[in-house]
Amino acid sequence: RPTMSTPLPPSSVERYSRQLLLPTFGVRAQTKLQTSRALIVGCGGLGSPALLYLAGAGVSVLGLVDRPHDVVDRSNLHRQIAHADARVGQSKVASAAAAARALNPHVVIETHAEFVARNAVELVSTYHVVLDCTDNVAARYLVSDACAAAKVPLVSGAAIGMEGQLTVYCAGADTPCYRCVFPAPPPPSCVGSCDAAGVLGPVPGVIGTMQALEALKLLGGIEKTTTLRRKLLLFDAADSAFRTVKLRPRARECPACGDEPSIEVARFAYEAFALGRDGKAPVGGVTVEAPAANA
Amino acid sequence: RPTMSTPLPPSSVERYSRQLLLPTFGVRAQTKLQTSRALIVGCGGLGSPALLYLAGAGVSVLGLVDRPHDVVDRSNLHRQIAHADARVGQSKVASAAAAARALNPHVVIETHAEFVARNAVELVSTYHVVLDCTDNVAARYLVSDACAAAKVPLVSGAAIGMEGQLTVYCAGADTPCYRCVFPAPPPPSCVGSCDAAGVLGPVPGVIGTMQALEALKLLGGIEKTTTLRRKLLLFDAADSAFRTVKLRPRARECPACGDEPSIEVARFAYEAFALGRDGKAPVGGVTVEAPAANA
Amino acid sequence: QRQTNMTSSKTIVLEFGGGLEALFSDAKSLSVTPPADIQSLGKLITWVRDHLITARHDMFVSGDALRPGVLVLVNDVDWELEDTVNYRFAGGDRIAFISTLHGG
Amino acid sequence: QRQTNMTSSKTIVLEFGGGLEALFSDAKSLSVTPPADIQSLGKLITWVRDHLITARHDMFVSGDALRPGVLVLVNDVDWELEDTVNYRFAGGDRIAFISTLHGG
Ligand SMILES: [Zn+2]
Ligand SMILES: [Zn+2]
Repeated sequence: RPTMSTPLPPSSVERYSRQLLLPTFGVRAQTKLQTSRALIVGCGGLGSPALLYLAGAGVSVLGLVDRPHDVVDRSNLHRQIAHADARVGQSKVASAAAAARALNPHVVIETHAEFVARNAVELVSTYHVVLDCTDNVAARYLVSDACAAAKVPLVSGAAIGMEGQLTVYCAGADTPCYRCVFPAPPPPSCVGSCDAAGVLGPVPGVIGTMQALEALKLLGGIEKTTTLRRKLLLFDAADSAFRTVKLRPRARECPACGDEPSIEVARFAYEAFALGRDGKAPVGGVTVEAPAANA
Repeated sequence: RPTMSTPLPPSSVERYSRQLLLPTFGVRAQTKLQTSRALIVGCGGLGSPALLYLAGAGVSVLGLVDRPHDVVDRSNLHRQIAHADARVGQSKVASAAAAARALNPHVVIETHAEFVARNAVELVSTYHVVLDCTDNVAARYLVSDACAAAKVPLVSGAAIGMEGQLTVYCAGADTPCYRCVFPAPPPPSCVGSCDAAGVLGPVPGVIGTMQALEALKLLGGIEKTTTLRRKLLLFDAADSAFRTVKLRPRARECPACGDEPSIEVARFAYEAFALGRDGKAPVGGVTVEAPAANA
Repeated sequence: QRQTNMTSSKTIVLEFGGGLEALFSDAKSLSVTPPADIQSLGKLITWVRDHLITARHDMFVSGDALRPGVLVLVNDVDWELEDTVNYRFAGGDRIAFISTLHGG
Repeated sequence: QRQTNMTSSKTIVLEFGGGLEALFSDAKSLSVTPPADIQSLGKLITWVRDHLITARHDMFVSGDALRPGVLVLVNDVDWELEDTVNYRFAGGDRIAFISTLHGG
């Protein structure tokens, strides 16, 4: 049990006692959590478990954002466990906020109306960690570019069908960003989505829960642990098999996180870029906005 | 999209569409789920995600049981994400049932008052799969013995601190039971609990979610997948590392699942056995009951 | 097990993930022995395109190059750390092609 | 890498999990070279008890035997499939001792 000299209020000692008892975590990490801000981009299959475990663990502020005007659909519920049948048709961010508050009313929930090129850097700059729980190519480049620009660690998860992937970007001088590893987007014909290809619920469940774990390690600064920096976790749910592979370091010439970055996030055309066009030269000078996505 | 010849009602087609679209799962597995019964023993850190994902996926009947009169405690909430701050002090099984119903009102929830030696075999016999989400040695032997006697597959998860373990017992002639692998219980001085040693929320989160995945594979009978029969998954959350090891086959001389089983579950003294005594010869002829546990 | 003769053909294991296994009859792993003149990953990619894939070549390559969004791993290490297309594989190597996922 | 000389001392990797690492200064893995007369897993267990553990011996053994609730793995395979205490280890073997967990 923590001593009386802990700065944690008595209500926190009871609520977080099983983390405080854990030698790896303890009072030191819990105290850091109590002033930590985490942003979850996408409140769907990945975001649902991620937001519940981060709220439960007691981050100070939990930011939530999804596509503007996106609502809970009945077909979400098999995997988006933070939502509820009674909230079908309601705003997805509002539903996610309700779930987080119901688990832990002491966490401050900040909901944001949109996560687009125009506000992305400013938005992520106020957080200590960002979780990419989105579901499309444009959003993934946008979230990564914003984190690269603001130098905020990014826990990036993805899942579809029976497979999941997880890594940590932008966490230190040698850690790559999404663009370091994938400089060019895939042809649109090669991109699947959960809505089109299907997904089994526990697949994003495992990855989203692991995203919360990585975020807690980053925020708590806990010793004797390592995060998935420069490592990519591959999850094959068909065989319940996991594999960790080693990733390249940050590219000094990367246009987003390199030594002389050339991408101006607010002016980059993410949707055009995801369709194979030049994101730096939007047609007619109009910037196409990339919507954050839910999965 | 499934054809109109599917036996699934239209409401199911919408709700489960992302599983129906998944080639690995599809209408065939969903149809099997619609008549499947799953029992979760322990509605705590492992049981919470397990029950949410099984309810979301659309099992026909979800059985829930925990210690008699166990209630939701505030210190549960950092990891037991099916519960809620407003339900602190309420029956844990009732709270779990409310969470499952809120996600999917079409699942029939059966709550049971107790899971003890006297009723264990009868109880598990009515289900197609059992999830061991308990938190103590006596309960783990009881759940396994009951599944061995009733020949019901058992998805067994465990988590403490920064570590988790997962395997599938009693699923086929060569698959061991818990007692095949661990014939004798550990000395009580060597047994940790989450209440004493602490645990980080996502650790049981990952294992409980994986338990739902294994149960869905077993219930759906889906092809091109394998379950963790005779394989033990080891999860090291400190390094976000997973490892799968190979387990022994069923022991023909096992007193629980062997060719000539000698354990009569209803008369076995599980708590005495867990303390190092002879479970077949209870002191004074009185059988000590093993409570199911929540973690 | 690793063969050191640089001019003979070598047996290696190809691994596929992120949906690319669909191009190989859902095989997540294939043991193959390319002809002796295929020694580098660059040549291996065109050999796989020409000899192992029967449809949807666009899922694997853009012309002679790997399509964007596919990560190549040499024995579980990003090929960027192994000289990419110039890496000369050895017998027993596991070469993985993993498509990045975007869903969630 | 596996040594075949059956009488020389061999370097092996010991791995610990499920809480047993606490007995070894929180080391999850240790490279060790037991003396040449330690060749079987049975003898290895008593050697580990006598030479590597300084406290809480009861967490590892009951007398000369491993305590109940510890799974032994030889290169990720249950030692029941490898003749348990009689298994003669080879250089490079990974021998894991994993305590079963009960929490949840
Ligand atoms: Zn970069
Ligand atoms: Zn048995």
